[in-house]
Amino acid sequence: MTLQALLSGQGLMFLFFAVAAIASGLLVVILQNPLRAALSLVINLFSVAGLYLSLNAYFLATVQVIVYAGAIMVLFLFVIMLLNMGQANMNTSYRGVRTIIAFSSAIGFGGLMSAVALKGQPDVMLPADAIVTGSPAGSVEGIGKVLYNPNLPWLFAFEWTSFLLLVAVIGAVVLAGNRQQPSEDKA
Amino acid sequence: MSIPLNYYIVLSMILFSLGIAGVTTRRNPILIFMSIELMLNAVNLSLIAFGRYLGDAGGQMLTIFVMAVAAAEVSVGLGILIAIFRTKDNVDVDVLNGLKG
Amino acid sequence: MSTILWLVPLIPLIGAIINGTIGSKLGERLSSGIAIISVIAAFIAAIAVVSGVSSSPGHFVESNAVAWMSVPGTPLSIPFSFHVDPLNGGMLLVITGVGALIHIYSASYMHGDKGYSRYFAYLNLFVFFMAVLVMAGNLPLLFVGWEGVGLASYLLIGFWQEKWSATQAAKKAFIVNRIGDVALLIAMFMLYREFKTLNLYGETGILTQLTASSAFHVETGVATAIALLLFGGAAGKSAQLPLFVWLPDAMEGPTPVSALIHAATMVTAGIYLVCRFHLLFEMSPLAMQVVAWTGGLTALVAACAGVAQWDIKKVLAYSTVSQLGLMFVACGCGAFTAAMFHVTTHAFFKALLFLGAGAVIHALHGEQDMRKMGGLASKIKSTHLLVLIGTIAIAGIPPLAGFWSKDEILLAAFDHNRPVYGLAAATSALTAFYMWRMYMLTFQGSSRVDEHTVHHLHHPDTRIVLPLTILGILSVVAGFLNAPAVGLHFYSDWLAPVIPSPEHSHNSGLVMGISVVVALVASAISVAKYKSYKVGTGDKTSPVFAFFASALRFDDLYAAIVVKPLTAAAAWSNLSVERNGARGLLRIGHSSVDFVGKSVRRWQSGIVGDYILSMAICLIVIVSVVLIAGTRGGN
Amino acid sequence: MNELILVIVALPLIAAVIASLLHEKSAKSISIIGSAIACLVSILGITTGGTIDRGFHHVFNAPWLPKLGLMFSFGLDGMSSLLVLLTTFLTVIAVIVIPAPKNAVRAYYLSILVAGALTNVAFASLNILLFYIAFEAALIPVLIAIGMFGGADRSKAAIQFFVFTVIGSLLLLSAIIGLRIATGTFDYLTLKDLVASGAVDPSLLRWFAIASFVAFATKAAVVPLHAWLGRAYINTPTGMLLLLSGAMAKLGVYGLIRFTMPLGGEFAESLVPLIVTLGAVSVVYGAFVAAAQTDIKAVIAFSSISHMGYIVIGAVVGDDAARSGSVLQMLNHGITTGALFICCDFISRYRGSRQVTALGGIWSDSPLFSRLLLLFTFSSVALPLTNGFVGEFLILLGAFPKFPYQTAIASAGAIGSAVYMLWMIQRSIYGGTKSVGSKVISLGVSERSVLLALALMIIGIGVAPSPLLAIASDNGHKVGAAMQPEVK
Repeated sequence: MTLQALLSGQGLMFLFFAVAAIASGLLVVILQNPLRAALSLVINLFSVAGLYLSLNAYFLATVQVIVYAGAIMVLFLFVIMLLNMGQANMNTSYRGVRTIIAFSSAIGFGGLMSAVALKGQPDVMLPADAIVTGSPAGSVEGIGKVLYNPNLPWLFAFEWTSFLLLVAVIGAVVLAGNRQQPSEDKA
Repeated sequence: MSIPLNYYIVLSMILFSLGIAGVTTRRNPILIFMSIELMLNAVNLSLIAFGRYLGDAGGQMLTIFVMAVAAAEVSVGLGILIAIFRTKDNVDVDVLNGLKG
Repeated sequence: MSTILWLVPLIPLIGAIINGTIGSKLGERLSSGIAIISVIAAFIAAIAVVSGVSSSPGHFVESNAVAWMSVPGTPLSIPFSFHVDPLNGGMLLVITGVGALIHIYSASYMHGDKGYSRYFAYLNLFVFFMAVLVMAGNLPLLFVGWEGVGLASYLLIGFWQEKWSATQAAKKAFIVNRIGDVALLIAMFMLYREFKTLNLYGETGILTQLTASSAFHVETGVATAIALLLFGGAAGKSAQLPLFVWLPDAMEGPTPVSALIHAATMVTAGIYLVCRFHLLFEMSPLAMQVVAWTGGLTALVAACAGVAQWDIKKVLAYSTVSQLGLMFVACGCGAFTAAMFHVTTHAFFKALLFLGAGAVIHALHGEQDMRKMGGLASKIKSTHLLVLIGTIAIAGIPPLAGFWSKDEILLAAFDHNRPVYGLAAATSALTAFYMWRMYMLTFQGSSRVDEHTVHHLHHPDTRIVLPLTILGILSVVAGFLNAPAVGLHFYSDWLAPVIPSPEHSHNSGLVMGISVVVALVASAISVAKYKSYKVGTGDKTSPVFAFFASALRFDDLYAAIVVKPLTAAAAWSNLSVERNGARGLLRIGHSSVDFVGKSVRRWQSGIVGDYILSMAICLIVIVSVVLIAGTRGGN
Repeated sequence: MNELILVIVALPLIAAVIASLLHEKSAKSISIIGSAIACLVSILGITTGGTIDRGFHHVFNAPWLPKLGLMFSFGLDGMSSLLVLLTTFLTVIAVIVIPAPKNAVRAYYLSILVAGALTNVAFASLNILLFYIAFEAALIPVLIAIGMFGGADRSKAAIQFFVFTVIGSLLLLSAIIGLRIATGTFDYLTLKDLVASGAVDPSLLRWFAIASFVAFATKAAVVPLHAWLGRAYINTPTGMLLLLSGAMAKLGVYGLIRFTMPLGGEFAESLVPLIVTLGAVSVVYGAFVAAAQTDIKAVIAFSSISHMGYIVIGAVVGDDAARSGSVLQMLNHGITTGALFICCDFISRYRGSRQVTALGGIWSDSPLFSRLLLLFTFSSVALPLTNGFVGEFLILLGAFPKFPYQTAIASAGAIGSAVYMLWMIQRSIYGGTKSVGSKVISLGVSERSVLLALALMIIGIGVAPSPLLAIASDNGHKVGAAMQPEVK
């Protein structure tokens, strides 16, 4: 039954994006060159955006592509270029013995959590898409109606998020911008 | 025909574990950051999947916040990185062990 | 009358406060004037009090009670209250009277000392505390006086603070006295437990309860314990075995102090205490035996030591210890009247001798060694005459005061305790011997004073001669206050309301005869032996002499068996217990925590990856535990 | 009127905050003003007034964390009012007499004022958890003071002090929580009534008795729980030491009287012989250790063990006279030992050393100071007509009928105190001056008046202790006994 699900149109789409996400994720973890790793991450983000689509989260898929794959990744690439990473003096190697422990514990962790996930009802199907006041939940309208609804708890948090972003911007400017400031590490 | 919820969860777990592996093995802070992004994405995926399963918009709302926080985190984190790089030639987290007991 | 009672201690206290605060700005005349007048005023008040006692029907006067210590809700209420009856009335006269004479003497003796006003402040303070001691209406107040005179004694012995030996002697005196004080304190607690009060007099007072012993019964064992503890206190203050060692050292103080405190008054407080509680002592034959034997042995030991001294003040100091021993012999033989009478006469002739010795020392610019005296009879005639009177008096040659009072003691001992009589008689012989030795060495024979001093002798002024003269007269006549042999018994009649008069003894003639013969023979031997003493001759090289000179090496004995072990114990407590023991406990705790810390600290590598790895591993463990527990619970 | 204790606590705190905000120069005067007013106000505390509840006056209640049972509930009886007065008084003289370290004037005054205020909270608290919090929190300023301004061995001293007292206190906390679980309240008066009526499980009370005894005996430095004391006292700056030895150590005895004995049930009664014996051992042991010191501050520090031994005996022996004497003796010890520590501070400041081997001859150039020191010494030696005698006498007199041997041993401690104190006096103020560079001890007006005031108190309490004894006898014990039949 589960395999059948994968053979449907939606299933194939899931299969494609899932394989792509796992493969690109693996590349992010193992690639030596930061530049290439970053590009793998971009692929990963695109794949996850595809999975969002399969879950009818249209707006978030768009945001994922625009903000994550677009803005954030550009920032990453920018810093990598700026700092001249990928050169010989950059230590990009793994940590020897620790790597084995790390990978095995990561596998253990993933396996364990997956076991938890699969332990309950193995074949819960996703229901048909929910409708929020006349529009699909994943649409821009649906999101907006939930997010800006004063009766729901999200509006307040959303406002504070904007404040958080402001703080982050200022923080980034202070941290990276002021070259005259003497560094503590030199002292 | 829709996909079982479990598939999304297991996929999310696999991506998350990959992130853990990256964070713990990498010595380059940029790559650690990227691994963290990977983990955040994995969580986002499970949030949306659960939201869909429960018919609750909360999952997507939380994803929005996670993205916002991730953006903030990256901007600050990269700022710190640049600040460190300005003083030290080698951006190796194993060398930055000022918290060593 | 009760107001006058208050005046006796308070006037000297005011004098002490004035001299102690602003005295240094007053100048010598004013300073000593205030002190002398305050004591004379106290003496006059004491006369008034004593006449009040003799005229009152109950033979006592009492002051009103002023609150001191009282705890609400408990029966405990201890006031300041004074009570004078014939027993302490007599002592009060001696204290203030002799005290006044010695104040007058001191005014001249201490002339030019930079602590002049401080000296008089201390001296007045002493009179205050001594008056409180004897007049106290309850035991805690008595203890105030008891420790107070100890304080005054401490301050006066250590009066010349720059002198190490003086401060050392002062400290020794206070500490040894403290040992006795603690005994007294515990006795007080026991009395409170038995009698439920600390008042001495009045309806429920301890002494009243003791008098009506039919109404109140104390077990002999308890009575013995209390009596022995009281005697322990008395032994400390009155320098008896084993606590006599402080008194010879106390001679480091100025000589008038030695005369007042360490001869005439303070040291007799112990005898007063025993006589005050004579009913209790009489309940316990064992305690009486202990008192008699302690007194006898002390008397003999001190007399032996007195024979071998070269320092004129040390001779008198050991003589005082010895005479105090005789007084305790009297107490131990039940002759409390004789003890108190000897207290009185001893106060006169010993004060006379000390002041006379002080005059000699003063004349010789501070020389105290009798080997550097001699032949002074013709040079300081008045002093010589008065010291001679004192010597005859103390040697027990009739008809001077010492003879009569000592004879009573010997008689009591002869009747009640023959072995102790033996000790006392030997003491008498030795007393006569060393006193004549002192007299001969100082005043007769060839002069051994160096030339310079001879030509610049300090001649005593009136302020020195007057007190000496008065004391000399008293030493001659005081014996007739109580001379049963010639039919005089004013003193025992006076004390009768408090202490029953002794029954007549038929051994009186025999004992008196022996005493006279012994005294005369010992005196004659001494005079013959020291008639022409020259430095280097005599007995100073013999080991016996050296043994006697060191007072039977009691100081060394105590140093070995008390001071050394205690010092070692203190050092041990400090080093082994405090540093290593208690802190060792701490160190064990400290090092175990340290060990755990050091091993766990490797975990804290400072590498972020390691922390995340730890977190992941821990998560795995936790989730596994939850899963397994969940599976078990589910099944 | 009920807010009296709040005023007493708040004034020094406000003064401390203001002082720490203003310039260093004004810190001292503001601290003096704040603590002096608090001291004057606390004199009012000894008079009955305000709301009266089961023997406590000025009872004040306000919620802090009501769900936890934590209330600001205060009340004073004779004992606590005397101790509050002592604490405020010591705070004032500590601020006046002891100069602050130059590098951190404001932090120094802050720590002293906060320590005094917290100690007062503990003394006045009628909520057992509030008491515990204040009891513990008062350690913080002390530790800060030791760490910032202490002697050469300060870090070790602070750690030992902290570890020792905290271990005892944690036991106490567990017992307090146990009581709360069993009875549902932290309120002292309710707890006392419940315990008196026998409504509380005896095994819990047994644990409370043991735990609180350990905590309080550690605070009061009863042998063998005294190990922290030596190093801590020697390294504590004098100003803080006045509070630590004068007021905070009294929290231990206060706790025994207020909490251990009434709330410990019958088991606490059965502990009394042990506590009295330990008290007597403390008296003698303290004297021995003090006699082996060569640092005059250490002599006085270890003499505290000896003196606290007497106070502990009086606190637990169950005799009204002894308990009143014990409360009075707490006051006396605060005054006398405080005075001695102040003198010690003067000596080390002017003479440059506290070692007896380097001292001597102080009398010849500072007669007034020496006379006062001599008076303080004799007060410490418990000479009659000084304050020390009254307290020790009542304690021993009350204890003797029940524990004659222990009392006799403790009395013998009086010999020891004479030995080490007079030795110290002989070596430090008599004789000739030894160190060449030493200065003459010159007392300023304020210093002189503080020392004279202490001297007057010593004599005053020694001559007329009755009014204070009347207050001290109101220590909650008779009230508790009277309450017993009314409670079911």
